[in-house]
Amino acid sequence: MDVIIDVKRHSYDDLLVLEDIKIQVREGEIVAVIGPSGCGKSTLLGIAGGILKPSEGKVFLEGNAPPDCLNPLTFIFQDFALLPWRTVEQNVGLPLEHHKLSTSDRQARIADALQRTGLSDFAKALPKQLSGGMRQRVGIARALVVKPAVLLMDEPLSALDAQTRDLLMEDFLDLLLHERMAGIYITHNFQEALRLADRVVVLSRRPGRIKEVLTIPIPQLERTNKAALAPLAELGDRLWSLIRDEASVADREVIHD
Amino acid sequence: MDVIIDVKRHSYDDLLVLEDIKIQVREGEIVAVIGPSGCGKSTLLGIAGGILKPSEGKVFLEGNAPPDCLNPLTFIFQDFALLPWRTVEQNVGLPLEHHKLSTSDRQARIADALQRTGLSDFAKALPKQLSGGMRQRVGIARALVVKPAVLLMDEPLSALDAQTRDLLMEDFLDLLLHERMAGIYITHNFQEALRLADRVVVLSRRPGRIKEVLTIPIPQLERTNKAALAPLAELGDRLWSLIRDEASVADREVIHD
Amino acid sequence: ETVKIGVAKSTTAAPVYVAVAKGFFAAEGIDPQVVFFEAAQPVAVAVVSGDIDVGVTGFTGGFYALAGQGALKIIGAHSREVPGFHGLGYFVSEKAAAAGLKTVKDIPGHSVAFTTVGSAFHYSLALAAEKYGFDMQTVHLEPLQSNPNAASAVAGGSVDIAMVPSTSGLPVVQRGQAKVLAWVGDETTWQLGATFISAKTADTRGDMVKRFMNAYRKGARLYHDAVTGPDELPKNGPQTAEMIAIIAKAIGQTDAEVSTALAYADPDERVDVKDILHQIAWYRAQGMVKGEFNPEDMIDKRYMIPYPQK
Amino acid sequence: MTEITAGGASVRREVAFRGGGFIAMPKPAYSWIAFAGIIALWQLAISAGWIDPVFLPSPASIVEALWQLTVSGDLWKHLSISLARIGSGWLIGSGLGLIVGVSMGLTSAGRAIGMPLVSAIYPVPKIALLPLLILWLGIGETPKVVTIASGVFFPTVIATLAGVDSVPRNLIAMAQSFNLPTRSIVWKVLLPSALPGILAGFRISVSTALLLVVAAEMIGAQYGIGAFLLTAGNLMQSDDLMAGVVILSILGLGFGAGLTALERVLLRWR
Amino acid sequence: MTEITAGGASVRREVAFRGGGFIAMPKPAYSWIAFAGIIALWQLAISAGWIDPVFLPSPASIVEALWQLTVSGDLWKHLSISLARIGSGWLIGSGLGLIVGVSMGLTSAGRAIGMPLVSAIYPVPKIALLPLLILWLGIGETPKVVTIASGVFFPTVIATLAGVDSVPRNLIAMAQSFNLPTRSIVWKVLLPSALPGILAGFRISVSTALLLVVAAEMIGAQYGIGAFLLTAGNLMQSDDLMAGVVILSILGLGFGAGLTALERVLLRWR
Ligand SMILES: Nc1ncnc2c1ncn2[C@@H]1O[C@H](COP(=O)(O)OP(=O)(O)OP(=O)(O)O)[C@@H](O)[C@H]1O
Ligand SMILES: Nc1ncnc2c1ncn2[C@@H]1O[C@H](COP(=O)(O)OP(=O)(O)OP(=O)(O)O)[C@@H](O)[C@H]1O
Ligand SMILES: [Mg+2]
Ligand SMILES: [Mg+2]
Repeated sequence: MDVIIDVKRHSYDDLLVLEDIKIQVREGEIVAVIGPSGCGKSTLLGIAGGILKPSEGKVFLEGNAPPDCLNPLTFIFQDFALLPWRTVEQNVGLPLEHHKLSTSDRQARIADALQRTGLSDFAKALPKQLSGGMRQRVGIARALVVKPAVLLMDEPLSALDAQTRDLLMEDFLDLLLHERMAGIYITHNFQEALRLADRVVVLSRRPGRIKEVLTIPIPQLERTNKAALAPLAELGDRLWSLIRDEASVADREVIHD
Repeated sequence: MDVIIDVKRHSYDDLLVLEDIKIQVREGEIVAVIGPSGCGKSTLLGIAGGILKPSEGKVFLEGNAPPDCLNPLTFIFQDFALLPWRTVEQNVGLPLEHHKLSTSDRQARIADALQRTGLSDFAKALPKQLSGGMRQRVGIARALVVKPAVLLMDEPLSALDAQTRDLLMEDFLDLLLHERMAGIYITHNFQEALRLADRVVVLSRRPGRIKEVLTIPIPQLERTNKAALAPLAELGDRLWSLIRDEASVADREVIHD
Repeated sequence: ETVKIGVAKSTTAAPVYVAVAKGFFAAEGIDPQVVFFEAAQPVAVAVVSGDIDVGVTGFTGGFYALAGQGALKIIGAHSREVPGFHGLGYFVSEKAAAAGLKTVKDIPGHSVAFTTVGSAFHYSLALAAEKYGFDMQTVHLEPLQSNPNAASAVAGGSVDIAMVPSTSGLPVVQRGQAKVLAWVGDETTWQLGATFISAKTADTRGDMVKRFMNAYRKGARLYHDAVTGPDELPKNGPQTAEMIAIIAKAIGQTDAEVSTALAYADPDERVDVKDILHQIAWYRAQGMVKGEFNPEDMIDKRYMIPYPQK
Repeated sequence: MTEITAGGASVRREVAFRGGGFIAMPKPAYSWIAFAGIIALWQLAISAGWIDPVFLPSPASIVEALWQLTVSGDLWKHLSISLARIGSGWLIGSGLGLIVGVSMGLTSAGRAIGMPLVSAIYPVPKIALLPLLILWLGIGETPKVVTIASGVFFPTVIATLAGVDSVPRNLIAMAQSFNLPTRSIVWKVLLPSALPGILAGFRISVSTALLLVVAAEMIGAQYGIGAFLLTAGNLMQSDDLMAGVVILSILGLGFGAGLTALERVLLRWR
Repeated sequence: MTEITAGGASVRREVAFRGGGFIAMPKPAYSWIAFAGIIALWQLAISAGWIDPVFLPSPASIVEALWQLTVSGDLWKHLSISLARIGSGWLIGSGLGLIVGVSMGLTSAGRAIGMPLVSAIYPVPKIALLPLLILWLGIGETPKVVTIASGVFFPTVIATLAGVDSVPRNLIAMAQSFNLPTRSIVWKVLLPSALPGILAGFRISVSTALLLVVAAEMIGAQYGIGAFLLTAGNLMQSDDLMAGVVILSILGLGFGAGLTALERVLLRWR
């Protein structure tokens, strides 16, 4: 299933945040969106997922969702968005509760999601007992349990420390490549973009517009090879030069109130 | 001025956190400390700075502080630790207020610190009006204003987004290399360690012990050269292999209460 | 037929207790339920709200305010302050007594504590002012909302005089913290309160009211004759002890406490219309009762017996 | 969305909006309309005879009572006296509460000793103790001010303590790492940081002070809003009674608005 | 440290400790000692004749009064009646407060209409309204329960509203992104998330209920702790009065401990 984003304009009150954003993500493709702080990346993803209404524009889904898909457009959140009073398995089960499923089907889905995120041993733990990395695994399991067609990821690794980030990124890639989902991956980090994405959309600073779209021609699984280091480093330099100035201006903006 | 850390043991109640840590940092040298979450890095730095009492062990300073040094051991904090009700310049001036200084000396110090961190235009701004990167600059300016002999940095960049981190790291390095201070730099991120440090101390998971000390033989200013890429990548692989397993075990610990 | 009778918890409603104890109400086919209140004011309110059928308490500003709106009808008397009966008293602090405050005439310039503005004490003091010709403005009134507060104030010496019932004042005197200055009944005679019903009861339950008053007057007569001599002064007769025992049981105090605080009751519960008009005039003059109404309208002549005017 | 999940031919469907809600936007017009509606209904109910004015005075008669009170000059007399009592009681209670609260927050011993006492004394109803209070303090201004101050003291202690507890530890460690003297840490870090909590406590203590003015003026007061209310109650002048209630409400709203303004100034940095 | 900053020959100096403090450790022993000390001093002051027992009854006589109350069986009678009133008043007030608070938190109109009314009515002192309350509701159990319920209602509304407001927006967006129906969002996300705030509000409302039992039992009550206190006050039996106060204090501490236990169970996840 493909997702087609066509946002002409979005503003909060008087603040214009997004302008002329057209992105189509095909089934099996991962598109990273990168841009300076406050340029409207989260806003864009919210619009894509139908939880924000764009001032002007539309989002379409095209094609067929997997047969057992319960929630085609599914989010993974930066701050995990777990319910702290529910155990891991209750959190993962939340999106199933309002669907008519047999108990065994429900349990099978939960068990499968936990197993694929390496959480099987932690089913009864509460979020507060887990490290950040494990909490985000719960967030991922909760997304997988509904068998999504499109995965919307808002800086899913940025709240984690560097080591956990490195550890989780590989697992993440593995999951993404195994499901034939469309994925939109918001990030600040061009290393993550280079590791995961098929295409990278670079946004300008606010109001966010598409500044450039970079295609990464190397398959993800080959990117750790020695041979890929040089071209990836070059792409990285190019990305960094695209965002560096925008980022440093955005960083130095004073918020008046 | 050198700092000599000699912690035999430190525990919180029954929880043993550090064991047998001996580190000497010489004037002008930057030592990075890397280790998995919860291994006791912050605890170690607190002990080094005299704001935590080790269960067993001592910290020494050796040599002479700069003549105008007001606070030899000075921290830069992960969460910036700014007073939100004070403007940038008032925050930077805080450590001077209980010292007998002439008004002009005080103002000169503040102006100098702001200028060196690129904050001169933001003297009257409140912390809430600044981005994370700018806030950490205030934290750095506040440290510089007392002309420290030893700079203790607890993951100073880890609360920032990836782009700001990249932007600030270069400025940081510039500052560190210009002052002949001793620096201890706690981090999770081996890329940061490789960029900044003369030596990298790798701690095991809790209870933290010194697992290995790596010396980086390339001068900091030459590390961005093409020629340095290969040896640095090798050091990086080595570092990652040293911490990878410890980190993933630490990540999967369930906190019981 | 159940009739709820609201009274303030004191000796002044003695005829009610006697009529209950002696079965006079039962004889009239009435099942009496006495409901005790901490103060007189809420009784009037509860009669208006219909929770209480008959109220037997002292007058208050609030009573007249409700009666003035036509909500209450007076059908009989309540206790009177008369010479010899020690209901309400003037209690003087040791300090003020030592400084020469000896009689009611000396009150001007002194502070007087009592429950509330517009209370029986307030009115009594106004009568004393009329009698002795002093100006109420020269008296420092200290409304303290409750009798124990007023008694506390005189005990601690923070006011010169407390006007409280003997039940609140005498314990302070016994502890040596105050002296009796005078009794209201000895100084100024007046009708302290009334038996009253709501306007609705007066119009719709006339038969019950008549039967109630019959029984109630029997109780009053018995009580009056037991504790009052032919000179209308207190006496200790053969039936006095029995009356004291009935009252003590009803209000949960000891016989000794009750015996010092026996109140006067008119044998026929006759209503002193002239006195009531005088009271209303005073309340009006003070601005405590507002609105236009004919005071005569608050007395239901169908049920009451007027007090002979001298 | 269901059509899509159901599968079928390759179709293009617009994504439906599923967010929004769960956030209350300020709608001041609603407030005014609601207020006006309630008052109009109330007046109507009495004018039409559905409610007996003995039971509930009409808005018109309450306004009339307020007007009388204003033109006769009594309003000002009552108000000024009560405000003086509320003001001094509140200042004393808050001042002591702040000092005690900070001391309890700073020292283990202070907290260990203070906390159980505060918990034990806080729920004691003030009106029940009035006779004793009169015995101790007489009937002058002192017991009135003490009544209000004691009501204000406890919430202030609790709010201050909570405020001090919520001071981020890292700010204190920062100050210590720069060798700030303890006194400076208290004044420059602890108190400003606890200020939002303390101001939140003031909201409670100001309401408490208003509530207690009635209890305080039970003690031998001729003038004051509380005394006025009590007298109106004693005389069953329900229009005056409601007028007094309205005055207290307005005072409460006014103090609340004042605190909001104060917060806006003092907590601009948030 | 100063020696080092002063410069001079190359010396080795130990770094001095400059952290610590500013954190209160639980010291239960101090609490007990303080309590015992205060009571001992109080008893001494009276035994030695420094304080007249009329002004302040001695701890011994208060204990004696409590004992009398217990053996005579009156304690239980008063307590059970008051607890029934507090319990039903609290349940009604909290129940309505929760419903109103959640509705106000969920809808803009609800908040716009409710908030000014709540702010206006909250600071009205209940005792001042007793005469009207009797007029409206008579003198049975109803006005007593209503007095307590109305005192409980307002803090509950405010705490619930604050709790609902503090629900993280991201949790609601998460639930919406999984198409959870609104009812589920309220029950599964909003209410559990607001629970800590609601429980904190219960602390206030329970104290309020205890305070108001005295006001409530001013309305023609023969039995109950409040009525007992009032009678003791009327008769100037200060030992009984203080015994009643002690009972209220103990009730307050007991309810507080109960809530703490409840929080420990319900908020284990924090
Ligand atoms: N609900 C809102 N109301 C008003 N302004 C908003 C709202 N949400 C976001 N904004 C503003 O819109 C702009 C874009 O916000 P958004 O969160 O989409 O940026 P972002 O690119 O995700 O930033 P970041 O990299 O910091 O996550 C910012 O300036 C933000 O302050
Ligand atoms: N004040 C304290 N009381 C009790 N335990 C503590 C305290 N501070 C830290 N700990 C525990 O000591 C261990 C080490 O903590 P520390 O903060 O030094 O680790 P760290 O290496 O800095 O971790 P991170 O990488 O997450 O910052 C952790 O398990 C932590 O839970
Ligand atoms: Mg974002
Ligand atoms: Mg740390």
